Amino acid sequence: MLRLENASKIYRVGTFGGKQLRAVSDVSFTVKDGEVVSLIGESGSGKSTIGKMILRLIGITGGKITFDDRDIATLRGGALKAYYRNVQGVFQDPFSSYNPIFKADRVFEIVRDHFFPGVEDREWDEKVRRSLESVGLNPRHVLDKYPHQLSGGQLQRFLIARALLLDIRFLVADEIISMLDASTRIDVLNLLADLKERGLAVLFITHDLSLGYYISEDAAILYRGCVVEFGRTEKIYDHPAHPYTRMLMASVPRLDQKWEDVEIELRAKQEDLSTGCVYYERCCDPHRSERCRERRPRLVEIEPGHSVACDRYSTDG
Amino acid sequence: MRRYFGRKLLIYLVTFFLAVTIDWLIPRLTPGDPIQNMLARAALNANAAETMYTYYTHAFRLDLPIWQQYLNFWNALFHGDLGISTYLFPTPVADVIKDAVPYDIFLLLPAILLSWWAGNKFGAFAARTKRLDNTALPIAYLLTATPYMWLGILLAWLFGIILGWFPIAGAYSYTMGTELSWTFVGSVLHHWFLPFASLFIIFFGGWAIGMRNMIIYELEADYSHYLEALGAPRKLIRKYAFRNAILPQITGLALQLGVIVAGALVTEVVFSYPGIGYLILAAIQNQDYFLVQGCFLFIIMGVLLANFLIDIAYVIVDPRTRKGMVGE
Amino acid sequence: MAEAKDKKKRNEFLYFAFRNNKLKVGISIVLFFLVLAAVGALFTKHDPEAFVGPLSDPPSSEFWFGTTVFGQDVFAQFVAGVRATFIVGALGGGLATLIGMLVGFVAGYRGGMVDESLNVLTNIVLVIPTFALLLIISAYFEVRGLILESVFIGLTSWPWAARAIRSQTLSLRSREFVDLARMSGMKPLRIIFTEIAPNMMSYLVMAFILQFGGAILIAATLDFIGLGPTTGFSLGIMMQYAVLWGALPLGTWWWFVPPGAAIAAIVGALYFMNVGLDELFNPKLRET
Amino acid sequence: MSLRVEDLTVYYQTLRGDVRALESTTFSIADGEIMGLAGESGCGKTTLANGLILLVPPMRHVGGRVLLDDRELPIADVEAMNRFRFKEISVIPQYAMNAMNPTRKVGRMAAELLRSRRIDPKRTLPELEKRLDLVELNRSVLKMYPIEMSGGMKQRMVMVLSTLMDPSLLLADEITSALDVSTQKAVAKMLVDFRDREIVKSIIVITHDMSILYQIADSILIMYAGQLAEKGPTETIIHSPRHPYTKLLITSLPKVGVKHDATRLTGIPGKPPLLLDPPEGCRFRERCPAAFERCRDVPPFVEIEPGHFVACWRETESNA
Repeated sequence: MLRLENASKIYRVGTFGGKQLRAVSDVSFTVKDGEVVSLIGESGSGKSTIGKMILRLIGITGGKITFDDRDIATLRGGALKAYYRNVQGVFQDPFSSYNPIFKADRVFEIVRDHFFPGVEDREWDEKVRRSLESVGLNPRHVLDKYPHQLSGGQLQRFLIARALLLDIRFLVADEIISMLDASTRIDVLNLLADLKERGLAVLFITHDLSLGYYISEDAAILYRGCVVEFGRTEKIYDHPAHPYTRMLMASVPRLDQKWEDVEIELRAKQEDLSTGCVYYERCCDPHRSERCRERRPRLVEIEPGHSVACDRYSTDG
Repeated sequence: MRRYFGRKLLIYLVTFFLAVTIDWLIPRLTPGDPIQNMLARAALNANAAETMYTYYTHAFRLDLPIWQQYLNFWNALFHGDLGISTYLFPTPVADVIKDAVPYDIFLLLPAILLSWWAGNKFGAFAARTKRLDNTALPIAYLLTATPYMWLGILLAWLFGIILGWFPIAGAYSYTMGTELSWTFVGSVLHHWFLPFASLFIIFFGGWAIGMRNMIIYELEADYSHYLEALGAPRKLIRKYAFRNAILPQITGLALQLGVIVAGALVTEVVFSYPGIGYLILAAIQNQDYFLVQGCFLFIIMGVLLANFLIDIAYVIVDPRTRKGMVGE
Repeated sequence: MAEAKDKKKRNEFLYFAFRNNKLKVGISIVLFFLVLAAVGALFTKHDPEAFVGPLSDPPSSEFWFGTTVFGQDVFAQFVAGVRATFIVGALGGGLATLIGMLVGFVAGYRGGMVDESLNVLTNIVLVIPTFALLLIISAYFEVRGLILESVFIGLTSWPWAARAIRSQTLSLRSREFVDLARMSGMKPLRIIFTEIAPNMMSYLVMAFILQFGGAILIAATLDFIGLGPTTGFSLGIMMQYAVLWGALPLGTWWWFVPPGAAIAAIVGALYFMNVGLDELFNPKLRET
Repeated sequence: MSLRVEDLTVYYQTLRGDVRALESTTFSIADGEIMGLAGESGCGKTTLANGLILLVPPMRHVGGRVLLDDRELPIADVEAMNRFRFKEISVIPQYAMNAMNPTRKVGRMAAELLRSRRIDPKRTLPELEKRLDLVELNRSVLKMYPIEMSGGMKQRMVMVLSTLMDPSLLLADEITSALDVSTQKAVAKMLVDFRDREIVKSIIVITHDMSILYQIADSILIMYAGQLAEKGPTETIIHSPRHPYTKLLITSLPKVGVKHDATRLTGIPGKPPLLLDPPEGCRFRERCPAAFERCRDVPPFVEIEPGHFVACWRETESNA
């Protein structure tokens, strides 16, 4: 359904675009129908940039993103609108996703004006009511309210209901629960899982490993714009291959076991590595060699459904 | 860092180029023909006017094609030749301006710098307590709202006419020539005070308001709360807040230059103080376009130069811009 | 219950508005002069130009503001002057704010090269001492009306508004609800005017108030040095005549004090309103 | 006994009346104890922290006392508290990333701060440099401006600054939330190291992230809507909590290894009450599955086992 082929994004930084910042470099992965893929990376890893590129909110500098084998960069006008009938996004800050001076359900009216001009009121209200209930919200409690009168969890589910109005096939969820309280987080996560049952594909972008594990079949670990590991979630969590993923697993605080004493290299600001492996500087793996500095390893499948980009496993080594 | 200044310099050069072009363009756009106006004033009989017209057109080289005139204008500019003033006939425009500029600098520099210093100190002081904020601040707002010339007139009337402490016209008393003696300097200062005071008071209000808003913003900043949490005395917190609040006031100084020029022009007219303002008005009243162009150019160069100096000062004083550019 | 909640938000705004005395003082002064400008003509007994009274007569019951050195009724001139001031303020300030909005919205929303070039333009007009420019332009125009003066002022004083609006648009553009609107297939222009602009009402009002006050000051200064409208009266022209015809040595203060005081009061009140609105819209400066 | 808080009550003054952010809280911390202070956003944990060190308007001290090493802290008197701030009680603020003056070199700011507290910076320089080594910060950092430092470096610098005077109690407010995972672990371990080296006697770690507390906290205090719900040793709170809210909170946290289709976790229905006019008695009443009419009165914060306190009628009744 959705495929990224060596997608890259380079930002012009500094006055008159002097320096270049490589936010995303040569990212490739696919999301099949009804599948949840989690994109896990720390702040600054470029995960939100990938989300925005898929949603056509920002341009793409290199590579291609295709939806049903059509390059989304070429979509204009009507074709772009049709694309948005199939692909929608929900963002991190629920309170910033609503225009504060209008009521919350204005987001439905905008969808109606642009996608369902012909529908009469009665049929539309019924459609809205059904999609609200499908996200576990009681229409009477949430309609005709200002955004500040609803909780974060309600607002996020409100946006998912908006996406469902368009019967979308693919949802980009960019850190949608990181600003919610622990108790309401789970409802939104369960909702995403239920929608997956009903055939909705989701790209779940997060920095929290445990959330990724909870709902996604496949996971992509992102570090400074590159996918360092990709594959079935259980496989990656049970035996992480890439040194960065291993360090993540060891460092993330868990509720069931104490931290192992894995040594961590605390680096000052790293400069931009355009060639070679991005994790070279912080890599404590004994296998690290000069070759890691020159050549950027490609994703290699080390076992069915589990591939990693590290020189240790590269076949032509 | 180099790129930052390069970009700034580029903007100033483009601005200068545009301003000069506008300055050259305006007389040509206006209805009527400058030579015609000039001759009409001279009230000559018909044929004398005819010959004079061809002579002057040729003298001012207005018979050449437009772009030719434009190029001549530029290379004349580079030779410092701003043409001849018709109002003060044979003296070239450049010399006329050269006489007026010292008075301008003597009036403006102290007025701006002193008011900037005093206004910022007062603004910081006013932000200290609610009571002060509600009494001192309205006064500052009223000051900035006061038209320059009105304050000038009031001061002239109060101190000049009623109390008679200060003269209200000219830069020094007519009885003496311009030689370097104590009495002359005394007289200059005596004449200088009222125009200086009226400019100082109004600028002062502007800086005070700017500082009050900025310092409240800095006192609310995270680093102020952190110092409070570590028990630092109010004095240190206020010192840091003032130091950070004064930085935007530096760029504020640059942005206000345009307005400051306006104030100076008018105040000079009220006190007939022989600076560029008084000169440009006289030139306009006598339709001496070359002098007007000369004055305008001079004002532009002054403002651009000041802006550039202030930009340099800002980068030196504020580490964030310096480090910011190098760091990321 | 929902309806009550919604009304509560709106009158909460009014509730604070009326407690903010800076705003109350500002509005009342401006209204006073506005009424004077609109209705004042009924109270004036004489035509501002006519020579009706004794020369340089101090204020009396007959001539509330006394007479000029030619025997004209100062109060009649004053009323005409205040009206001219409001016209220049509204037109000049309005035009400047409109251009500022246009430049600010386009630069803020489009970004990239468009933003860069508009920014350079704004900086240029900001750096050029526009007052000197106005001097020259008005000098070359023989016949000058109030409208022409307002247009000139509007054309040269828009950068302040443009800068404020651009920075506000930039911050609003990165908000997620704009992305959401884009994903609903909304056209950029419609996004600016239905999503971004309504959020900036407070900014637009404040920008207009500052431009209004600025236009009045510039106009009065221009009029004072004789480059204002060649027909009709304005407070600046009154002061020019007063100084020109020796009001100072003659001591006829009533000829030059009221016009200047009116300008200071109106512009001061406008700035006051602006501070009040600023406190209303961003609680950090709130008085409590 | 390092810290003793008795019936502390702090409200926020707003234009619409008082927000009752902290309601009569009583607890104590022993020397050398790292207590985690956890709860959802708006539960009052930051109000409690600020109440101890910087109780300034719009916060208002309504009642209760605070004793540090058996001396009462004048928390309501902003001036008198200065004597204790930085020397006896200190804080690593939530906004540590921009807590340092942007236009001052870090070393110079530290010197001016010390001098303003009548401490000779030269005498403390060797100790300061020793502490920089502890947090793996190069000494050249003192000549840097904050803008030149990464997030992790700034966090560790503020940590060193705040603990320079070996305060008895350190409040660490959300020190890990803005960091990425690896720096987070390093900073958390350094905090424990500071306690082990007796640089600080006891620490309150304020966070919403329970898994961090499981790693470094000796005990955890759970708060809900301005009231204390439960306090106890970390193992008990995480694995055998007694208060209904703590139970639901712990079970709603996804752990690595828990898959959706295997075990479906449940959230807590409803949302926390507005504290402008909070419900009577136990404020979790409306969302609590075990609520009954006794919950209308405020449940006392009772020690049901040594070191394990709970504020819930169900637990104290069955236990009595």
